[in-house]
Amino acid sequence: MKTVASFTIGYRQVLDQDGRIVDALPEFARDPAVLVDLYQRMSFTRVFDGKAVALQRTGKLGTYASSLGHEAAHIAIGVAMKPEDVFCPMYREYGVQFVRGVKPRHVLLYWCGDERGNDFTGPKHDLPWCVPIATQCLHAAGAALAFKLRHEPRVAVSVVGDGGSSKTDFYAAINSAGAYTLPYIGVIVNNQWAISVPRSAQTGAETLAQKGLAGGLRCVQVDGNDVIAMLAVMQEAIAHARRGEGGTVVEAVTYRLSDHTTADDARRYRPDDEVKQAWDREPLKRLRRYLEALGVWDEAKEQAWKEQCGREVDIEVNAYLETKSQPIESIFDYLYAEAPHDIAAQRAQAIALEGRPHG
Amino acid sequence: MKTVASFTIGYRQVLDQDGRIVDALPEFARDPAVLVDLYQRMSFTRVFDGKAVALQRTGKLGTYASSLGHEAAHIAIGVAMKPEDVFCPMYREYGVQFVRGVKPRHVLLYWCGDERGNDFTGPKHDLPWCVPIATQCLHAAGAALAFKLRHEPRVAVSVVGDGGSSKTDFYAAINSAGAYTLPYIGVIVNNQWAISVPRSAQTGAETLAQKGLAGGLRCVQVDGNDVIAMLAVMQEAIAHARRGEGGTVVEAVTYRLSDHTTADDARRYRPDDEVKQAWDREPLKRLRRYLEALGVWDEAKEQAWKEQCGREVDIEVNAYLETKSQPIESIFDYLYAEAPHDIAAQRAQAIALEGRPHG
Amino acid sequence: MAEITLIEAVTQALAYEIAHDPSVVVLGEDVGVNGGVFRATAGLHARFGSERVLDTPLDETAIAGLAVGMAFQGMKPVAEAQFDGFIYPMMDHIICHAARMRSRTRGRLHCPMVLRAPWGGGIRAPEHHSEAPEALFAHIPGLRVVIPSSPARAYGLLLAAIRDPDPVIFFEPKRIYRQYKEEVPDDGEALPLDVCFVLRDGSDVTLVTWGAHVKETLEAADALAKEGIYAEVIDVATVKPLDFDTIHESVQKTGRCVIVHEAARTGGIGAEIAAQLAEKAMFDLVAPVERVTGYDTPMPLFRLEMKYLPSVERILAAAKRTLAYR
Amino acid sequence: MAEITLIEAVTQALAYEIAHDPSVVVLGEDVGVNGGVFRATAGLHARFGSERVLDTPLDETAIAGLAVGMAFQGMKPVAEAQFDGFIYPMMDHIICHAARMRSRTRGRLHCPMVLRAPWGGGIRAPEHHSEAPEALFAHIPGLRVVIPSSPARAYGLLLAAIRDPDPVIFFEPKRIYRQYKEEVPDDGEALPLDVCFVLRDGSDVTLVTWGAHVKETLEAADALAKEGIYAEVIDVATVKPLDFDTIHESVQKTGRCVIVHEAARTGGIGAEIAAQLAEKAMFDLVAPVERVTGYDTPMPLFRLEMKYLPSVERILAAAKRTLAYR
Ligand SMILES: Cc1ncc(C[n+]2csc(CCOP(=O)(O)OP(=O)(O)O)c2C)c(N)n1
Ligand SMILES: Cc1ncc(C[n+]2csc(CCOP(=O)(O)OP(=O)(O)O)c2C)c(N)n1
Ligand SMILES: [Mg+2]
Ligand SMILES: [Mg+2]
Repeated sequence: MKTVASFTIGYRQVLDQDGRIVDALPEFARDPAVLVDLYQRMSFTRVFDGKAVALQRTGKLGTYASSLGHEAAHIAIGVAMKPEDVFCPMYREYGVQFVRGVKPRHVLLYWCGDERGNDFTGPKHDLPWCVPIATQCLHAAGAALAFKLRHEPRVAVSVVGDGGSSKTDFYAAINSAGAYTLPYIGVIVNNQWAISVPRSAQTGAETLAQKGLAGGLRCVQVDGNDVIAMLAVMQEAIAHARRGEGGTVVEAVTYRLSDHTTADDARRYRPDDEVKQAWDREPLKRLRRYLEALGVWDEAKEQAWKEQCGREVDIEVNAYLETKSQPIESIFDYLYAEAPHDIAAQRAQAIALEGRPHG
Repeated sequence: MKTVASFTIGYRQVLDQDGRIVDALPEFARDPAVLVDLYQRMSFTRVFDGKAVALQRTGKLGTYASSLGHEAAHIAIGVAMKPEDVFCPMYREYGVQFVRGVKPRHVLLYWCGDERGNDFTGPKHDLPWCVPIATQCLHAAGAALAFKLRHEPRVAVSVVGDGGSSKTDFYAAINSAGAYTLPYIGVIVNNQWAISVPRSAQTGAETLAQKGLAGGLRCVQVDGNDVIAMLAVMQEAIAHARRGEGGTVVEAVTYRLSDHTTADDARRYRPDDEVKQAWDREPLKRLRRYLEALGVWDEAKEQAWKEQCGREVDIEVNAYLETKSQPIESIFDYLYAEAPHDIAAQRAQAIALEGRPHG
Repeated sequence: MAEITLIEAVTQALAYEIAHDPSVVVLGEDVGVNGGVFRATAGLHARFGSERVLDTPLDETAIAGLAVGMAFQGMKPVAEAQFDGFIYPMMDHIICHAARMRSRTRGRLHCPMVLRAPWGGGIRAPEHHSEAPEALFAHIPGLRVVIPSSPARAYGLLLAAIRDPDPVIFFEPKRIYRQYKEEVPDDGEALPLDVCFVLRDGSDVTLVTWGAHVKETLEAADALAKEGIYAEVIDVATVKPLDFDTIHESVQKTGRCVIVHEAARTGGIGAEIAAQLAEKAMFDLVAPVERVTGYDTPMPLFRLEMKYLPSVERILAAAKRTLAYR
Repeated sequence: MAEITLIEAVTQALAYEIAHDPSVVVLGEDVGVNGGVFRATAGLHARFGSERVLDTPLDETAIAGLAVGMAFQGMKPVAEAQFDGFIYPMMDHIICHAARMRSRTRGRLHCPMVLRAPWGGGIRAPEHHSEAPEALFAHIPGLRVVIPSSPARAYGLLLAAIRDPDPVIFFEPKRIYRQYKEEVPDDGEALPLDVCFVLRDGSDVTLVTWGAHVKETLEAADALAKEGIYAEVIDVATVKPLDFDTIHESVQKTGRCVIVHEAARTGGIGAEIAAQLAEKAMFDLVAPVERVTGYDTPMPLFRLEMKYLPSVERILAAAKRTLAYR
């Protein structure tokens, strides 16, 4: 039998779980300041995350999806992208978004059930959080198609989970990106679980990266807990896309260290041991070790930075807590550019029910 | 960068376009009687097809989708399957269906807009023709899941086109088959065109077979005009599935020698030259050459067989033409096992409008 | 016999039917070891194993298509959409195949599947977790659409849905999953899939609703009773096929009808009920029909959701408007 | 100025808008070189090239999702579903994203897309090529749903749909794609997206319809006129938002209303119109509302389709039933 096509899937790791460099350092990583910046961003995200979970536990926030353990993947995506690129998140990529200028208060507003969270600071063209799993991948591909048709040197990046990589929309995005050679990067943040369903139950594929082959895309698997490898992979994928050479599927292998959301109890389905081992591979510790070995980080800096993060997060939390609920008419006021007659009467009725004069 | 997975896609051809054996003959193909049978079935399908197109042209049939050029792929699928397996067609696999016992009259009834065409002879568990492209792939996967759960040694086979292989449902079937290790064979009959859209515009993938990699399935590309290779590939895929080892994506490379349907005019979008060249590769001629070289077929046999086919098809056409339209109440009578009260009144009204007493 | 909640009644019905009919299989995201995000399938995986209770990959298209395929081959899949808002990718398989296969093949094949989904708002859940899409399915010939409003009706109607040889969409009002308990004997007794339930007799106005809003509607009826106005309260339960006769009988008595539902007003099930009143009960009505519904906007995020959902106050106001006519 | 058919008016509107607005892009299966399976995009690819007129891979989910993505980024995609029956896989992106993006982001992003599809039965086409799913979209807040019934209205309404900054579902009645020609100046003049068109004045009964059935409805009005009965005929045209005022005004005059549509009766747009009559026009009506619709079955294969679709005879009979009331 003749062979008509052959493929390999590579795996990228630079900084191993013990903080050792195991592959060639990318250019950017030679500058310790860059690495410290990456570390600080990851750390900020984690501080924020802890605070958000605490708010939920004390009844001050609705259901919240933690990003614990995903910091390296998220920060690398954010740092690799330009402001004019478009980011299409799922629901836990706060790290990416903080890099892009989204404020924590907006994350909190969203999870307290307020649409204004989606009207966030940061690139106005970025998509808001997307609850229907993987649909954002096609929107990213559509954005990429718009860039291509308008000859703009921009790229679109979407994130899905291991679970989301099973969804038809993700495949459709891959198919579209391949068919039109789009500047689209489909990142799979494989944290091993989709709520209670393990990675092994999602697919028979050896890697999730290889799904890109179905559309003729570049495919890379990367240690998603290694911010250096992750950033290198993202930079290469984005450069490739920006040159007009097409899309990439990136599988970032990581682990969800938290429950799925604050409404979930992972102990029902997930072995404690697995979680314990995953903590050995988590992204911050290894980078901190490496930075300490380089002599650019230490316990004092760590403490100072964490305190600074805490203060910044507190400011955001306060801004969030002070944000009053929207008036009921807001549900009508942004539905269409111009409200059709049929909702005008309903709007008036809704206001009247509050005993307020309507206008 | 470490390699974590590697794949090759093989291409299978045994009988080349000039009727030469270019690879090891599979066991079954050593018996000329088997090959003559395959040839005769292909030939019958073609005779039927010509007749159906003629019926449409003379106003005796609705829009019809020709199977011209697909005979090898179709007959091989039909012959490889057992009656208890489930076949999930798109809309032009008459060859498969004739092998399985579907009568031409039912094909004609369907294309003249009569649901009774779907209540065909042949395996009662086979699916009817499926117009919403690729949805049948998931039904096949669902059937395969039923077989697996019931521990039945049966397989489910679906067919999609090159166009259909872009559709999310096809990817979903691959994903499901891989995740559950299902006895599912997803055949892509790649005839190079999806109405006016060429294969090259559907995807950036080098082969359509490799789409199976997205779900961890076996993948094979085969000369779909070579009934010997095609049957070998189908037999292997089915045996693999029946052993409980999982599914296969088969890409059968062939060519649509006709318009898309009788409602289409391919001259608007397809170069004449391409079609001319495709005729050199069509499936019957090469097998006839080989059979003639073996001394088991000749012009006299050809004539006799064609006449026999013509007579058989005429009987079917007559049976079809004599089938009167269904009464209007048939649209109500098979909607539910037991008609709910809300449609009973409508049924009576519909009958009354015809001036018939209703019952 | 223990008292159980609505969601426990769902679990009880599923367990009963899995135990009694070998062709019943439950499938969906997280329905296995995890027992469902609401615990609707709690314990089923442990009791019946992974050949009867299947976690699926995360793809609603696949869940629907696989269920259809299994159903054609003689199984009775009970598929779950994890939330109402994730049911839309399933519509193609439901509309084009589940609903039509019997008719398309003149009875050769049929599709005995159930599609379950938690339904409706009011639990402070994230976006897309609080929708009421029943009207989209009720428009589709070949389907049945059921929304129970009590533990006993959840049990009896779900049994009926699974046993029905045709596809049934089964929406579970999640706001009242755990609202109260009642005794629900695990006797395998199904309820009919084509009748409305009259929950309260009355002579002055007919209040028609289904799902979680049965609660607010009964409360409105209580409040009216205090004023000496007697409302008849009807739980539609099976929104397709619609048992209009029961509604009609009531309106013949009361001359007034208020329809209450969570979904957006335009094109909701309330429209169909009001339309049938306009066709068949014009001369029975003394007052215009009233609809108290969700607004014609998407369900807002949860800070505003209770202002979106019909309140007792809105139901009362509508009832009183009808009572202004004599 | 040449006279053109409805489908030529569609092409003319597309060409006008592609030429005048650089953000307009047409995409769909076979819309490019082939010019569409009905020729709606004939000549556009040759004239505007493959950056304005894009063939897509064969996947409706992708077409919808790509269009949504393009629209968020400031383009105006005009996507095509090749037939009405293939629109269901698009619903998820339309419902969950296109219809909500403006509201979800409090105006930060919006979705100026059009989804076109040939619509309705009566052309002896294969299965799934003859459906009328407008009610499924009309129930969705945030959408507009338009169905023109003449060349001039097709041109003006399609221009309006493309220019509208929000998502519009644009159904083209394929049965009358080439029914007749009329002069349609290519002047770029759009029609309003929120009004019904009164096609014929009358005082005795109001006939309300849209799409291809405007023909049968006008014929019924002709037949009635021969008997001295004057029917007012209203083409709803934009089924969402529904211009109920125009219908109401007419019913205030005639006291009778017959609604005609192809789609299955239960939960069709006819239900919403009848419901609003029951709410707002109870005391204007002298006769019960009548709906003349497709039956509550799937559209049958084409041998029976003309018996499924409302006929002049059925419309007449319904009108006469209303006239029996004084
Ligand atoms: C279409 C759809 N189906 C189901 C859900 C419910 N749901 C929310 S998150 C989730 C699991 C997602 O897992 P994965 O994609 O791996 O992402 P992770 O949460 O692990 O980051 C599910 C099933 C949803 N949001 N959307
Ligand atoms: C979901 C869906 N979209 C569109 C169509 C219209 N359509 C019918 S056949 C066809 C092309 C199919 O091409 P391919 O899959 O290559 O199969 P072929 O006809 O070439 O055998 C299209 C677009 C359809 N039937 N279903
Ligand atoms: Mg995950
Ligand atoms: Mg093809």
